Amino acid sequence: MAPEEIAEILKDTFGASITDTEFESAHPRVVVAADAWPEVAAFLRDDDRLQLNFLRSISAVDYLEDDKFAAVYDLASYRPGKTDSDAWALTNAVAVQVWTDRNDPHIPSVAHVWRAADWHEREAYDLMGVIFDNHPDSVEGLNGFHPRRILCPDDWEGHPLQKDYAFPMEYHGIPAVTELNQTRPIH
Amino acid sequence: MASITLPWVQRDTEKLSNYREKAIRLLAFIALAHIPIILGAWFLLDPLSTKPADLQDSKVLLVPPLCLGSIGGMLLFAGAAFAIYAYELIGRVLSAPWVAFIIFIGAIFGIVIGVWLHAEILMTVQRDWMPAKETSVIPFVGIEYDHTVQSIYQNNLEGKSVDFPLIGAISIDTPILAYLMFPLQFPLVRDLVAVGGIIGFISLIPGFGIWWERKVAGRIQSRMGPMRAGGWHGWAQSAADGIKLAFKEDYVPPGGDGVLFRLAPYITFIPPICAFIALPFATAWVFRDLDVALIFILAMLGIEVMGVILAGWASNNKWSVYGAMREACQMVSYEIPMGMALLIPVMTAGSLSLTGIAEAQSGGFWTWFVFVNPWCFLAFFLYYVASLASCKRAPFDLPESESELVAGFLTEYSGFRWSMFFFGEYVAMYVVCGLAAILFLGGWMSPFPASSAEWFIAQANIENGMLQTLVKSLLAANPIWFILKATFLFFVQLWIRWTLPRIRIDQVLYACVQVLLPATMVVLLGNTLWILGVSENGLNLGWLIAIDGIINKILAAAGVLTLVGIVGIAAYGYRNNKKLVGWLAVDQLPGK
Amino acid sequence: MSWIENRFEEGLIITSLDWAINWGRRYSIWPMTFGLACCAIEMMAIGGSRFDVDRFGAGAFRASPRQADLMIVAGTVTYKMASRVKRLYNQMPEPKYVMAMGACTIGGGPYFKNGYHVVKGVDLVVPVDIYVPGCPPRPETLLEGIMRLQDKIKNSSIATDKWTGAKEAALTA
Amino acid sequence: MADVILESQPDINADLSSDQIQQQDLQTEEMLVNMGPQHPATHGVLRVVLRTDGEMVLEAVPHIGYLHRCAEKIGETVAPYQYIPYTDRMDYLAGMNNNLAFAQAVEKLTGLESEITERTKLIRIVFAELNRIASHLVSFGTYGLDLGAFTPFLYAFREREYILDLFESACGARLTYSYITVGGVTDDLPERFVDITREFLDYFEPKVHEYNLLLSHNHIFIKRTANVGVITAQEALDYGLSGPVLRGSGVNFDLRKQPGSGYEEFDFNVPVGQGEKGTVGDCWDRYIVRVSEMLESVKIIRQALDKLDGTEGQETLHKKGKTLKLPADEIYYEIENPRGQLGFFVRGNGSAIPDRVKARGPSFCNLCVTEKVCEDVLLGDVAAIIGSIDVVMGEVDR
Amino acid sequence: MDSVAAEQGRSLKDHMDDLAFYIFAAISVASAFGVVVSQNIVRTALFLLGTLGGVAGLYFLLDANLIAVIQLIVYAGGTLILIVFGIMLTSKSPWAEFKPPKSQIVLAAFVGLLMFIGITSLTLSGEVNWAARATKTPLATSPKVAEAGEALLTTYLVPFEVDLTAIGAAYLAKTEK
Repeated sequence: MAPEEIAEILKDTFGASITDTEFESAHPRVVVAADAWPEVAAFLRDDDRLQLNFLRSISAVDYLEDDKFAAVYDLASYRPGKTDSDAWALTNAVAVQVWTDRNDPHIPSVAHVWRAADWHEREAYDLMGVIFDNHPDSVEGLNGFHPRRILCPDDWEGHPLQKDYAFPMEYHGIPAVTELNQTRPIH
Repeated sequence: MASITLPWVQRDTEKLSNYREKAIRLLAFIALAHIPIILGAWFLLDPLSTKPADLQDSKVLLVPPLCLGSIGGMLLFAGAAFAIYAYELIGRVLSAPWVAFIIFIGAIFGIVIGVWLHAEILMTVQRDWMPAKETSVIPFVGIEYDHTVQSIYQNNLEGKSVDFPLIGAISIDTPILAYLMFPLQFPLVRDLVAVGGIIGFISLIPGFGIWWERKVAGRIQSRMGPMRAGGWHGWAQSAADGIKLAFKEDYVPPGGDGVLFRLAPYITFIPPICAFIALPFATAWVFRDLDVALIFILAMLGIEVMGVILAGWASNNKWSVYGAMREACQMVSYEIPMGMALLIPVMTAGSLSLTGIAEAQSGGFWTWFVFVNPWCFLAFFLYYVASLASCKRAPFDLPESESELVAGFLTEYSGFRWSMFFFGEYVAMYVVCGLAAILFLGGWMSPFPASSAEWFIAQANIENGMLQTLVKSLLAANPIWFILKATFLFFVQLWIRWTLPRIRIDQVLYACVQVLLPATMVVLLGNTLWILGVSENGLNLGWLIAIDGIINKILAAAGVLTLVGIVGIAAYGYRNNKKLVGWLAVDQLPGK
Repeated sequence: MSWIENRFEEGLIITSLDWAINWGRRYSIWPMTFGLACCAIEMMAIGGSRFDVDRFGAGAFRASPRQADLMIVAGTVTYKMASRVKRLYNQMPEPKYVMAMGACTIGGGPYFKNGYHVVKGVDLVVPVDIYVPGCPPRPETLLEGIMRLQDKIKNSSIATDKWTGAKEAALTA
Repeated sequence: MADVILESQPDINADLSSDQIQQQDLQTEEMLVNMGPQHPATHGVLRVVLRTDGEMVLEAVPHIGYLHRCAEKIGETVAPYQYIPYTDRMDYLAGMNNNLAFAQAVEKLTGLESEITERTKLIRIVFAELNRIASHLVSFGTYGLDLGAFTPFLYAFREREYILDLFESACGARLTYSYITVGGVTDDLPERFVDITREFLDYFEPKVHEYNLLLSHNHIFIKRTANVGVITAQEALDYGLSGPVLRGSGVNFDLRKQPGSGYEEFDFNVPVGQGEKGTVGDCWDRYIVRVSEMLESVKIIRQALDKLDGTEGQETLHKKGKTLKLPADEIYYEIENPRGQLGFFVRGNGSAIPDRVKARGPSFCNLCVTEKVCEDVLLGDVAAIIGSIDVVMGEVDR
Repeated sequence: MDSVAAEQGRSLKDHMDDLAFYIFAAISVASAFGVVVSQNIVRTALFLLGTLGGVAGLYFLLDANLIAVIQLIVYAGGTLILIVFGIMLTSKSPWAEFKPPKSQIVLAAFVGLLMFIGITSLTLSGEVNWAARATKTPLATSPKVAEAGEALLTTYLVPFEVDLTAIGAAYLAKTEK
């Protein structure tokens, strides 16, 4: 079913928390408020009309100019064919966008809804800095719990994909050579 | 220790060349220095005089080293000088095609002929040498002997000659031979010569085995294997590996037990070599023909397990202790089925000594125990599988299991100690294959029945004694047959390793306890009943003897078929060797 | 240093011993499987049937560093991986050689400008003997690298002053 | 070498009370062991920390990030046609498929897709499928290596060399091609390319049956892989698995069969795991799905080559590819990579350089299931399970 | 021992035999002592291997090949490995050390000394005529394995059966793991 109908169903079940929709773009998406997102997610998966049982990816985007982060969830529903020999169908693919403020980015985690979200959220936190609350694999950080880093080393400062990120000059004694003419050290 | 990058250093050839000149001059000088010694010795000791007064026993200690040894030394140093002088030529000759192979086969035949000649001489020394009048005593040690140099020369050498088949008669009427043959009468000297033969053969096995394994692996994986390491087909690859490993850093893990860490390779390396004491290459060719040879070899393979445990424990690495326990458990548990499977040929032959068992299989290849009755046929395969596991080879090789986490008990070993483990493994493999060859494939018995030798001699009416013994050995019993069969089974072990994936540790133990052990017991029981039924003084059932004959024929035919099949497939593959599809090679691509 | 090096002055015996030891080491370099990224696939390709590296005696890819003497760093070395590279290098017994394979290993390669997590060249971590350029280098290039390493070993020596002199020269140059 | 984290050495001679000694003796020691980043079966730099009790692995925690090469940060600094070489190096076993995914995502975003000629589409499909065969050959080879069989690895690489020769004749590179760019294909096919490829396919098809004989139906191989690491269909969907790992669990889903994937006019069937040798979704099923997919790809390439003959002379590279302006919009587009669904999220901001590029690597998602599958398995099976999931670290860490 | 009379008749072989006997005896005694003294488990296992090997060597010297080989297989190959397995798998960890308290060491040393004095005084006192007792009964050939086999199955049948049943019982009692 088309993204518009999905938006209609969501609007009349959740009303205010579906803040706005965006269909003219090449990536039709529904914007959901951060705090209501886990219920919407559970509904999207369990409702028999939608059955969005496959989380394709979570992309965290940095809107520096209007000081916001956005987490874009791409969902799809895999339906088995009539008999088990013909192919499964990929129906009602939809994207959900969740906005958070840039200097205190908190989005509730949906790892309990789709197990796939676990690693995607850890990667979004690690590279972009979006903190997903009560994530199954979270670690006690400076200001409260946040998902454990997955790609960068655990003692890495800062979140690299933010637009205002300053590259580290050295790490554990290994110099970050950025200028071309820096000579190589002789051991 | 800070290790530095090896800077690019250019060797100055001029310094090298004058080193070479200095070496050649030095060696040539030493060679020339031998000449006065030779002249002096020949003049003073006068070894060629046949007057009885000159043939004293005391000269035995002087003549060989001074007269002959000095000539040998001169030739050696002159040869070394020539080798350094013409090293390019020698390099090119050695790396020419097939030269290395000829040298290798020459070495094998050389050892065999050498030991055969020694056995012939010993036979003559014991059998038909008349002893001197009274036994004399060696002054200090107080050991009597009854052949003096004089008696040897006068009784056996004076005026006699040996007629070689092709070269004709050669007279052996020189006292020097007496001096040389004098020590052969002592059993200790005979043992030393035998040990030299065995050590020569054992040192060939790992050297040849490792190179052959890499070539066989290459061939199976449609690639070449070592090619550069000594010219033709990389024949010197094992030598290169040996030299490199010998000069690696000698690392002993600090936490573990240094003494045991250094001791473990020897406990794994020495028992398989001791097993060669009792392993007969031919009827007279065994160091000690123990009547418990079979169990002695099994015992030696049993002690090896202790080395594995020590290696694992002493490496101060939790993982190697863990890996060592698994390997030790596997090797110990597979000894039981291996031992039981060996009992079956013992039962059919009725004697525990290996020579006895081989003698029982001398009537042509259909009398070999593998074809004698169905139970022995099964026992051969059970034994072979169990021996694979007890040498940690093929599907059971857990130590080198890279895909598992750590390289088992060998993790901390590097350099020469590590290669000691591998020497031990290859020697153990050959011992196990040798046992299989003797027990099931008739050891040194040729596939033709023993009677065929006399028949052939009668046909071609050969009179010359030496030629007759040669023909008799070729057609009846010859150590070369044993070496061929053992090497074929060694090849099968390599073949299995590079085709089958590895079994998990619980499947290894399941296979031993639940599958191999019951199967061996059943085969043991079956064989006893079968022999009881077939043998005359037993139940002597007519129908069973008939069935036995038929089955024997079928199994023999099956054996021949498999051999012909293997050779046929190899020939078919070689003749139209399915090369890579030529036109797909890069240089035929368009635009060229 | 292995137990025989740095003990003798250069001389007649040592040069002939050198020739023998270098011949042995040259024809039996055992690489350690240390594949990080795309260059690892080309490293596996030289182990394959077409560009068989076993022809040079270097075919036995050893898993544990204890039994290896050539570490082919094949792929991008990142900061998180740098400590492992250093540890594995230290675990290798002494006559050991390092071959930096591929542009990323030599100097950061395509990830030089914006690669915050990439070490710009593995010689910041371990001393490197042979640099094999390419992204990924063709198997023939890697075989050329191994042949150059064989030449380097051929000219090395176990006598003492050989290294100390050469090292000062390299530092001052 | 796996570096063993030695638990603090238990002080054996501490004077414990007798029942403590009793208790301490009985409970066998749990070891925390590192299947180190330098993984023997050259799966790249995946580190799995195993909590083992004797032979049983209680818990396996994969640690990744050892090959994180900041691909997404570089995406925000270069134009799309310059980013193609970086997509090559993500899944370095299937360079063509990566280029195809990113190129089609950008073409869809900028509307250039309608101007792609028929010949370019066919060339792209031929190269994508050839690369799928090459990638499956490597996974077949390394899986044999994981279980200790050395020879299949060599045979797989021998066949793969032909495919690399074909790629080399077309675009000059063996591994990182950058052949499929935004707006088409860098240059047209060499003259005799089509019939050489047909000859390769005729040579290759019987080889796959040879592999089945050598490894797939080998009793020891079956014993090591059947009923090991079973993933049910529901778990596979929940963990977001895709590709042969998903199809191995009995889910008959392949992006190439979905409408709008460009494979509509080719007929090929999608192999799905039926639990032939064990239960549905075990290691053997995932392995056999990959091997049979190779045969399907051969069918697709044959049909594509026949169609290709009719499209001589069409121009294969669109001029606007280099001077593209990305609209202030975003897109998420996926294609069927040999390892699963490779998706690209591209967001433009009006200029030529994209604002955000995110790659959804199939191996990244497939790997997160190891934690669940590797519970209470034997030590030897961990390598078998990770081998059957067929992970390429470049794509996991990006 | 009245060795003077036998001096002339001793050939090289007898000399070598004495030498071998002393070597093997020394190995056994030394490693037996090592087994008792050493505190490190695996070293005790190694010393045990030394003792058993020494004893097997002595059997070989006495031409009793069968017993020697059985000793090697059963003890050095079998029970020793079982002992090491037992040590490894039950103790807290392979690095366990035995540190017996001081009092036990003193008691053991005392008893050991007592025993030592008793035996040496007996041997040196001369009442026992070792020469007569040690007359090596000149066997025609070393006892053939076949005769040992027959003896086992004829005269000593009962103890042989008992062995087999014991092994069978052990096998059946194996816990089903």
